[in-house]
Amino acid sequence: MADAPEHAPKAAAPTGPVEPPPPADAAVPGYITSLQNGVPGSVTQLSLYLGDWTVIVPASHLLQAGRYLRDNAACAFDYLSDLTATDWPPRTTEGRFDVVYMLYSTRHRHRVRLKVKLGEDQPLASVTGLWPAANWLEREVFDMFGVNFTGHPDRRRILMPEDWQGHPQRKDYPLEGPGELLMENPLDWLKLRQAREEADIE
Amino acid sequence: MAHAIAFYTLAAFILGFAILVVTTKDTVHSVLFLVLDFLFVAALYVMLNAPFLAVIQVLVYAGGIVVLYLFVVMLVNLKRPPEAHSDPHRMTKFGFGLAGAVLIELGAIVVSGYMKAPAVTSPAQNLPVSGNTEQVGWLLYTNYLIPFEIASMLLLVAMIGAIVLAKREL
Amino acid sequence: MTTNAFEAATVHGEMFDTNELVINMGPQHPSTHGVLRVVLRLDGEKVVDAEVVIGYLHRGIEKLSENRNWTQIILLTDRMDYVAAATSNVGYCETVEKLMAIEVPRRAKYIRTILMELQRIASHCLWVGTHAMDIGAMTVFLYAFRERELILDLFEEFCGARLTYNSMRIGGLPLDIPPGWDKKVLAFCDIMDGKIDEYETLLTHNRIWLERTKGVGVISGAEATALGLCGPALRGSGVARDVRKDEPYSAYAEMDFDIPVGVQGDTYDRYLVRMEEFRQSLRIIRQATQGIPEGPIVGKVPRLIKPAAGETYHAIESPKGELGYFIVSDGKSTNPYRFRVRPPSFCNLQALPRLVRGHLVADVVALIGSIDIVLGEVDR
Amino acid sequence: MIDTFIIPTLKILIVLNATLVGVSYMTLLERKVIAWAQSRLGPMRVGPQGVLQPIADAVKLILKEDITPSKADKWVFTAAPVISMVPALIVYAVIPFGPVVRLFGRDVSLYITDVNVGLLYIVSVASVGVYGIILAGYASNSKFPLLASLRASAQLISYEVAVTLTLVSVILMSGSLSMVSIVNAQYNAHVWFGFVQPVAFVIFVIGSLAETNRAPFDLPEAEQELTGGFHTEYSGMRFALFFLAEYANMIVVSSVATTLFFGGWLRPFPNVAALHFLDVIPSWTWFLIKSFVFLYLFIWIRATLPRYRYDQLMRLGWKVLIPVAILNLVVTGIVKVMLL
Repeated sequence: MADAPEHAPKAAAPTGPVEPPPPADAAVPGYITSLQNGVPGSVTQLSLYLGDWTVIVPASHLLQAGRYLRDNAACAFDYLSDLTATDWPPRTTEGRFDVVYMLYSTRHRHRVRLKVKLGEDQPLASVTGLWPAANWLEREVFDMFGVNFTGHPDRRRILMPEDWQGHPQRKDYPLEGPGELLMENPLDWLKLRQAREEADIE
Repeated sequence: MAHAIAFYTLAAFILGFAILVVTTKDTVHSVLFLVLDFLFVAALYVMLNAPFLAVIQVLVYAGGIVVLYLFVVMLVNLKRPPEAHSDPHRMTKFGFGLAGAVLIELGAIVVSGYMKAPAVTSPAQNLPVSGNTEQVGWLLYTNYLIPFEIASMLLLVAMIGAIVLAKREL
Repeated sequence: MTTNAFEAATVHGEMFDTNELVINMGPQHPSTHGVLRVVLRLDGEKVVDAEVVIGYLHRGIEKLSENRNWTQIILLTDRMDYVAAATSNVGYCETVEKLMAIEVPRRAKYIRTILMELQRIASHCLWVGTHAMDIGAMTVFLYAFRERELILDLFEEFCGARLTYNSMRIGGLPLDIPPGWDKKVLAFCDIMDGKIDEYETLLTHNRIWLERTKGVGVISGAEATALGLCGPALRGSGVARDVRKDEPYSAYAEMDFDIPVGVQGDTYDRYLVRMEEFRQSLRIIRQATQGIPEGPIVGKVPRLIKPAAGETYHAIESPKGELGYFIVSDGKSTNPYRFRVRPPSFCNLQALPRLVRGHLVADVVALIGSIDIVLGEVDR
Repeated sequence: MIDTFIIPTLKILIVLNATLVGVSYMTLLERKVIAWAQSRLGPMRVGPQGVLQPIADAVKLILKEDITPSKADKWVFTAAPVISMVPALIVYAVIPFGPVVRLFGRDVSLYITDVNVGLLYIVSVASVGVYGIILAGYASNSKFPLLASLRASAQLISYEVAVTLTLVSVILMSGSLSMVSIVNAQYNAHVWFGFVQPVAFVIFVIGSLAETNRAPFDLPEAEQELTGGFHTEYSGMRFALFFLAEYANMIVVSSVATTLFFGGWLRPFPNVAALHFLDVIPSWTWFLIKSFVFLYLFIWIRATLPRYRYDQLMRLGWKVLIPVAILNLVVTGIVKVMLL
């Protein structure tokens, strides 16, 4: 799918989200400075937009950073409220995916967003060991984007059928129709559909 | 006359179902024929003026015990291929021999019964109570008290044994 | 939708296996609340393991939304949690408002609050009805639907629709409330007060109800948090997490209400929490209705809605739990670049296998009822 | 000839037909009563107030296609509904709707027969009815029905013990197993046994709810858990037979409760001469009124209570009802011996 540039969005495709750095006078919350000190090298970039703090973490440091954020008393991010991904196909240098972790602390009632930039075939450590809530969320990201989570206990498709081809929420996946198979070989797709219908009848 | 016809009809049914019980392939069907068999035996008891026994036959055997049989039969794996059922150690000759012995014994009982004087008077006739149920009760708690108690002890032991076997972690 | 589950059901499911019986509950089953499939592995009637299979109602709302303009998406959010559509509307609109830094007039905020709380009551009505029905008390179901009908009437009067309202606009509301509507809302609150007691009479102290719900599906607060449970399911375990209090939105900052929490974290506590939420919702509605300020109902919204490039996550408390929207705008096109919903039902449903393990088949339906899912939202 | 053949045949026909009509109207009554409890109307379309609804239902069910699943055990699958229906009907043979009355210059008893083991007959025939449910579950070759039939058989056998033990305490009071004698014993004792045996009565009611698979013990057909239970795979008239059997059993249980605990056909205070004017109402009407009260109670309970869970049901049966029933029996025996 990555090698199907003719289906990629036409209008000058954006190459990534805007991640405005915090203004110089913004006070960096304690949990971020604590993370910077506790896990060196875990924060490659900081961003503050509309009051949301985003910490960009290298894929290699994700588990360490996650564990620190969960266990450190000042951070105590015990609740993974969401885990999702964004696809930026034209972005080649940093990898096309942003995997985003919305963390929340039920004790301190603060939020932070972790972001990992990831190439298409690059594996990413699963955080199910830290937050069991990630189990289905990672499955969904795998299903929709094809992000390869390593160490996931049950890495299967979740919303799409098991035999589905492709990952629907990638930007180069067509909005309608059965996906890249129809685009490339319509006859193959018809045969496949016929075979499925026959299997259903039986 | 009518009595005899009824008896032989019932007897034919009982024997027929009994044969079906042992010849049917499907175990559940065979248990069902057993139930039918019990029902006809109950009918036979009614003919013999023993309604209490008939009702108990239905209640205990047809309604209680065979339900448990059915339970077991339904739960064990019946969908095995027929080869799995054949037992290489089956002692066919011994089985036939045993059956023959039982047959001879039964025949001997029948023959000796004919040799003797006509049946002894039924003990029920000398009882202080009337009514089928009352007579059964009276006999059970007077003449047959000890066998009755032994039987109930035996059942109690069996029940405790079953509980112990089923609930190991008790 | 997985081969694992499928194989489990066919290959493993030898019918007369004395050790394990694999049962396929759903996707057509009267009490899975939609097209949910649960593959249960039973030892007798005891659940050894359960696998939840979802995706039967997947319509790709996230993908669709990335190809619709910002206003059209409101209509799609109706179709997620279709028993609480107004809440989904508000969540989306507020996220976009946050992205565009639009100030919503107070009047609109108050009316939104009223609508959301009415919606919470409607959703909880549906929940108490189906939950009780799953446990066999069918009368509660009809009582609860009777009151839900009153709420739907109020909604119909407000926006003309009864289920999928499309009742919000970015920056405010499409319509002002009809004259006299607030009186009717207050009258409804008075009716509802007595009806909640009626449900409680039938259930709360019923011995069978207690036996069926107490100690069933116990989950500790820490574990529930880790598993990502949200809403009443999390509060039932004693974690006082409510977005309305923790990260106030709409007019909740100005309202006075309590967050009920459970102690044991069992089905009964989750039940009690929701029953108390009925009353708290009524309290909020009363305050908001009596205090609706005068003023416009729409803020300053540009004619072409096109937020500047950027991304944000905004969560609200839907009747099911934390409903979050993560929206990325590229600042160039008239549709969102990435539209992500954090569906509370999805995250709650994830805990089902953990909750049912070791319980009986009958408890499975009780537990599905107790986490209160809507499949439209799980599958999107 | 008339006494030995025609009159019994007529009685059988009347009772059978009355039962079947009663059963079908029982369904309407249940729908109406539950509807009222739930503040709705119930069936209203067929006939005034929906009184013709049972007939419409019957027509619908008869015309419906009878589906036999391809992997079902066909013979057993077909026989199962019949097996559950027949015992429910033949029990009526010993139920006394009234005493011997003078009708058209002839002494006619308002019961089909009075066997001296009547009560045991009812219990034993009812115990055969279990087969219908077990076999339906087995023959469907489907998992939910199988689970349901296992539940059903365990439930019926367990509660039968408790119910039978309560019957024994009544037998101790009456000194007879015949249904007619039990009613007469209540007349002679000047009191309905329900008032001397309240414990037995309560256990009987609970046990009979369980034996007829009624709420809160309707586990074998718990729609919310087992998608309809043992009759999941049944359709059309075969399904209707199960349905009718359940209602016929309810009527049987109510009749038995009336006979054993509430004086059968006797009017209230049968020995009080001052209430003699009540005799204007015929005896069988008293019987029907009393039975109706029980049926109403059954429906009322269904509209009110949630369902028990399987293990709780078993615990209630074995750990509460049976010990209490045995205790009650022992106390009854002791009191009876002391007083005599």
